[in-house]
Amino acid sequence: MTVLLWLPVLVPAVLGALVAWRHSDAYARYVPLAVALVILTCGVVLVAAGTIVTSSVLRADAGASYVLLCIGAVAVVALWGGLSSTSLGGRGESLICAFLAAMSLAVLSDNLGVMWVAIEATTIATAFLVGHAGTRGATEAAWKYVVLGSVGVAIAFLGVVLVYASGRAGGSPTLSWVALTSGNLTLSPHLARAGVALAVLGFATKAGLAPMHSWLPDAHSQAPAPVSGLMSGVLLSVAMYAILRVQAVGGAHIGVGLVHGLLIAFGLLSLAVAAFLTLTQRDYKRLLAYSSIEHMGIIALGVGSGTTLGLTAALLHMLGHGVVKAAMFVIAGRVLNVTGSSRIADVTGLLKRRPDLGWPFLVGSAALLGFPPFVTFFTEVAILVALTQAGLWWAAGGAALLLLVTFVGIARQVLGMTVGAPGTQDHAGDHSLVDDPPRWFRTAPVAIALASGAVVSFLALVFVPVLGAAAAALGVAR
Amino acid sequence: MIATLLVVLQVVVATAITPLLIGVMRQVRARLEGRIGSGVLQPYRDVRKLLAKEPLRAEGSSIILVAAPLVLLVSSLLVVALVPLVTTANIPAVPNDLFVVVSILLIGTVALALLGLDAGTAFGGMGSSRHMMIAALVEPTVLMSVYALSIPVGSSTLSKIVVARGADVTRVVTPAGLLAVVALVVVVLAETGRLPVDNPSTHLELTMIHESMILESAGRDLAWLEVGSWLRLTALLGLVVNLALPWGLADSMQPLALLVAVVTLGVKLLVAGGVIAAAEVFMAKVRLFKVPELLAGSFVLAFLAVTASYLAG
Amino acid sequence: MTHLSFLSLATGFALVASKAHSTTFTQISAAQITGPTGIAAFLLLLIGFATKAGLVPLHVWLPRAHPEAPSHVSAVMSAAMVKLGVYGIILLVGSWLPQVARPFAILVLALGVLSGAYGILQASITSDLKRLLAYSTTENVGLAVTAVGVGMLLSNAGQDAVATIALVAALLLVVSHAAFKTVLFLGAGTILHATGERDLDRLGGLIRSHPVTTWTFGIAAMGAAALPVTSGFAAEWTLLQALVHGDGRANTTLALALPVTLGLMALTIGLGLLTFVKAFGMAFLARPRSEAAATPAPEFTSKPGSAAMGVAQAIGALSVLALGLAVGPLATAFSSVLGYSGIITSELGGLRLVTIGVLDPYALGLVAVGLAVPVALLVLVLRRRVPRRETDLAWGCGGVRTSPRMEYTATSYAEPLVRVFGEALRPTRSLEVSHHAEDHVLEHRVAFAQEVSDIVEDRWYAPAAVWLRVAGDQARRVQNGSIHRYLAFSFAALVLVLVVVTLP
Amino acid sequence: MNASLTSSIVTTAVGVLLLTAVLQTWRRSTAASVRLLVVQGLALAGLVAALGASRGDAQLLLVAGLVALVKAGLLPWALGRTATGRLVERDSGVRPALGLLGAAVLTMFAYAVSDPLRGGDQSAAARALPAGVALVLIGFWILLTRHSAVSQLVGFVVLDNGIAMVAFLTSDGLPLTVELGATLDVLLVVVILRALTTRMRDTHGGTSVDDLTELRD
Repeated sequence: MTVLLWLPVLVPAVLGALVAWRHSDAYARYVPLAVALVILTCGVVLVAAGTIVTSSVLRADAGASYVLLCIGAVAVVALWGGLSSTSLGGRGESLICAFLAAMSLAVLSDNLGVMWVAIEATTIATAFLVGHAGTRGATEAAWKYVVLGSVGVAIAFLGVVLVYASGRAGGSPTLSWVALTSGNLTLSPHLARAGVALAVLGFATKAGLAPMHSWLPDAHSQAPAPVSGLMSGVLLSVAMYAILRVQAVGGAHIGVGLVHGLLIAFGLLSLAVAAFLTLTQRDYKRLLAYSSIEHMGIIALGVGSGTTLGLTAALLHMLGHGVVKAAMFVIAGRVLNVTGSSRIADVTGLLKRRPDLGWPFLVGSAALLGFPPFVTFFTEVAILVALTQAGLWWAAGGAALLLLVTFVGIARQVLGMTVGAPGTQDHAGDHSLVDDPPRWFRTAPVAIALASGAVVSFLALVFVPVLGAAAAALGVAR
Repeated sequence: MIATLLVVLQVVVATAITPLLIGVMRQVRARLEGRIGSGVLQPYRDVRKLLAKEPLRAEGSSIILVAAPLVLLVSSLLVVALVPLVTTANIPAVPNDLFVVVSILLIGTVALALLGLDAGTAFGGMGSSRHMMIAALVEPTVLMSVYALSIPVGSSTLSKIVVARGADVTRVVTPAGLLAVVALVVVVLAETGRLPVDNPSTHLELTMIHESMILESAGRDLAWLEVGSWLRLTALLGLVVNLALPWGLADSMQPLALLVAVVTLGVKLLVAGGVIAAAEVFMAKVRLFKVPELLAGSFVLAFLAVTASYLAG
Repeated sequence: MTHLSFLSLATGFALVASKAHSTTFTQISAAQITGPTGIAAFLLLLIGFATKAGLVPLHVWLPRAHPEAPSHVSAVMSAAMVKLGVYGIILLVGSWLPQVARPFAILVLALGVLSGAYGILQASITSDLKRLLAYSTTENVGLAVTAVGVGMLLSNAGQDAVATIALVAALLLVVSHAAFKTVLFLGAGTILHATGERDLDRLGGLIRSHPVTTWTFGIAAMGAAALPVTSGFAAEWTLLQALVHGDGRANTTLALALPVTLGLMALTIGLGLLTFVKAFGMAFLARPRSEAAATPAPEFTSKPGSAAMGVAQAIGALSVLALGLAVGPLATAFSSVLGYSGIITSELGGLRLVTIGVLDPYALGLVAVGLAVPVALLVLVLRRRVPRRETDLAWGCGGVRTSPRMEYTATSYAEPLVRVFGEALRPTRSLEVSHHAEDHVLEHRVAFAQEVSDIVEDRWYAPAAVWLRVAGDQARRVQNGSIHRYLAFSFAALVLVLVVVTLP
Repeated sequence: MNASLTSSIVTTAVGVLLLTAVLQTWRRSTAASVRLLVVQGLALAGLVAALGASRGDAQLLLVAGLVALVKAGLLPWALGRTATGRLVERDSGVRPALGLLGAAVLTMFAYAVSDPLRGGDQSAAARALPAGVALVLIGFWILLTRHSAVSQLVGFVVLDNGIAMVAFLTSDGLPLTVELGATLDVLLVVVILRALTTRMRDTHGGTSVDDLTELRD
């Protein structure tokens, strides 16, 4: 079993290095997808096994396995869908591999420090991916992304340092997550308090929670489509996972009130930012980015509710949102290829003009907006219920109101793009690569993603024990 | 069985007396206006003439042209059968529930309105539109009057109401009862197209309501329409007079009682018709858009009748 | 709007579920939630269900969604989805939160009555067939909710028997609406398909080319207009009986609410009649008002779907009639579900409200047939004696037929209503008169335009939309592209967190 | 090494660190900023070395060498290539007086919030903790107020130095693997930002981050 821990980290690292070395290789395009499949397989096996696997600094409990599965699923969708639309020219593929390796490491490591290093490494890996286009916009986005991201993560590092320091009082400083949550340690409460709060603040930057979200719309809109999908579905989720780990440390020593308070505040603020900035949004990739902020806000609220229901729903939401959002970014990338513009006003009548893009875009938006039967619907309801159960009815009410505004914003824009008469002619036809894969191959990932977004809702029997175990592993009883 | 026979008798009597009622009303009006008039029997002659004439079918019109007059006639006959005119008895399975009566009247109204639209002429449409508007606006008053009348009896069945009123004179003269009857009178005028809502004897299309819908009908179609409309007048006027003076109705097959019932009905109807005709001489048709005010007024009367019987009762 | 509904339902359920510690309906009923939580949950759930049901002022999505959706989707939406809202309201007031709902009976009643009157008023003046049907849905749902509200009020006053009759009326209304509205939407779809028009001002004369659609639509329209002996009539009759037999002497609220309800409901019924006369007459009768309507696609083509459409319409129309005829057993079933034995099936299969009255469609039909027989005989005799003659136009005010533009249109049909209800509808009118250059008395051209929009939408929703847009514009300042501003956000968060951490 | 010597070295190093940080907010020229960074890196290395010597911890001494190499060598070198190689840039930020005032306020704030964090620990290292926090805040402050790309980088490095200082003062540094990884990450971030600065010059014709306002709502 231990090999399953190392595979998701080493395979991408090695393959990525190979691709970087021989970047003219024609098969380089398919390497990231292969890597994603490896990660997904490992995640599925680990989840199915349901046991805690440990090897050196790596450790997979139910929570880590589940998040690994999420990463794998999202990555498969994003990279498969991205195969046809964009070429990243060798270096990009190796960077994606590096990114995935770092993500897997962050999830599987048992050490807050290693986790931090891995998350910071993703900033480095994705920096060039964001700036891939080399345009003014891409450079600007990359700069903002790196500065804001690494400053935020640096704050998280300060938090990690303080958590470590707090252990000195008990004589045995450690960053091992298992040790920190075991309850056998005595931590200096003041330092632990500051450390946990700062770590949450820092990782929240990476998770795209307001008010530290500012890098997100720029980065998501400028990055190539599959990379946007990866960032939205994987990076944000892993950052949220880091917050969950920190939360558990806090819960073991200083109580979870502080962390949950922060998460509720961040969550509501994120919802507000997303709500009001989608209203007058003019760029559909940014629209999707704000929708990511919204969904991270929802997840934060779910975690912040502090109930098992909220945590479980948040975890499920993570998967549902990630998969659907990856598919949406893939479609958005194709729309961009077809129309040559990412302005909402330039895209009209997609349903008539390009039904193969219009329908999935519409359906995916419905999933993002939380329509039944998509899993997002059930998780959003569950999170609202969880908030009320926790006595945070005002947060539930506020969230519901802000969700409504978001709905107005997104639905208006999406309907404007899809329904209605087509306006101008296509920009210059389809810019897809010459050796286009067959049609089914291009549509399959999107279809699978959207379908699974709907089907997951009805696989409750399968998912309940998995989620329950994951929540139990990550959560803290209040 | 007896009830059924009584109802059949009532239909026959009412149908027979209806042209006379119209004739009397026209004659009274003619005399008061200084004309000689064509005699009280002229409506019978009119009907006979129309039945003998060749009906026309305008190009572009549909089955409605033929069907609507018949629907109107049958619905009017049904109303005559249900309303207590000669007898307070009714067929057990078909009580003369006022809501049912009103809805059957509405069938006739709808038939007329569709007829007006059928040929696709401007005047037909105009008449139909006005007709339906008035019907829609009358509806609240109608149901409210029914409501007001049914409260003291605890039933919306007409014969029960009439019997109860006949048994206890004080009920007739209660303020609520009076208000309701007055409201009902306005309703009847509006429903049957009398002044001041509509002028049945106008010859100017622009002021027509009822007449403009039947412009395209001829021969027996027109005869059915005329008789159907007249029967409505008989039924509604008969209802009002029987509510105002709830005496003399028969509830068995006794010949004497029947005779009395028929005679009293005839007298009541003809007198009421005469009074209306006389009043019409001194009345002008109100503007179409003043009609809602009139109806609103009668609605308020009915409403007051209801609340009065609740709050004062 | 769907989302508003979803969110308020979700929050409402969240409140209820957190109080009842369960999400099953029976547990919720058993929990007997009261207090502020109960009230909040009740109001949220009411808003949610009212939106689903399309009640005023939460109806605005209906007239927008229906014209856009394909007709069969509209049919399902109107027949099923909207019904979920009504069903929800019934469950809400009847089972989940009855104690909380009690003081809000007037609110429910007002929602219903206003929806009925406003819905049908809008339906009566529009010339868009599908919009008309959509508003008519609001009306019908409004009537059903009216019945629920009346039931609540009466049961508050302890008049449970009559209250149950009102509830049965609500169920009958819901069922009958599902039947006739399906047919109407399918008919509208056929018309749209045949002519490409759903504007009644440009239709006409379809009775000749589309007989099946005409008759099925006609029967369904009768149901919608609540004429006997359709199911719609039976339902409204039951509700009227409940209203009339509720004892207003019980309290002042009842004494005022019952007559007002009856009055507005009567207006609703009357306008409903006008609406469907207009819809039927304008679409199927008279002569075509446009090229498209003059040359419609044939009703039945060789395409496989077209016959199925006809069959579906026919089945729907039959079910409208069947529901009207079978109203007795139906109502009996509903009432036994509600545990009330005061409604039974009468001898011939009609509906009998014990001690109140009886409505027997069969007997009524028999009497009508009995009366029709002599008339029919007379007609047969006369037909042989005096045959009918075809003519261009019998009267036609001089007999001149110029163009179809001379015909009355749906808009002109509703014009008197727009005037009468000008206060409530607030039409916008513009009159342009341009005079001759030589003589100012001579008019060269007169242009008149009138538009009626939904005032609820204009007065409530439009300002909200404007406000949201302004808020959105203001919010864009947050993301103005300056990295310094972004860093400042993070910095502020850091400082705040540090302060929070230090506080004991 | 006796305790008082350690204490005085630590105090001196902390003083130097704080002073250089404050000076950073004052000086405008990129070259000067980079020189100050070198000093700061050396001070940090000295601090670590002193701590290592006092504890007799060889690993910590090794780390001190690493710190000296990276923070006083590689990072300033990477940053300075622009400054000395191509052109000397002067940053137009907020006025120096305001910058200094801000730094002063932040230092006071750092002392205020760090006091409870010490939890009664009276050692020299613990008493120096607020200076670390102050360094973090001042680094952030530089990021906030400077408009040239390289200046922002300087701010980031100052912030990172602050964190490192806190790490060493509170817990003698993190485990070596984490420390190595973290150092490598920071180095890479700076390298990437440097590369981006070069690209920015190509695309935007300058390195002022004020030009980066095209992506907005």
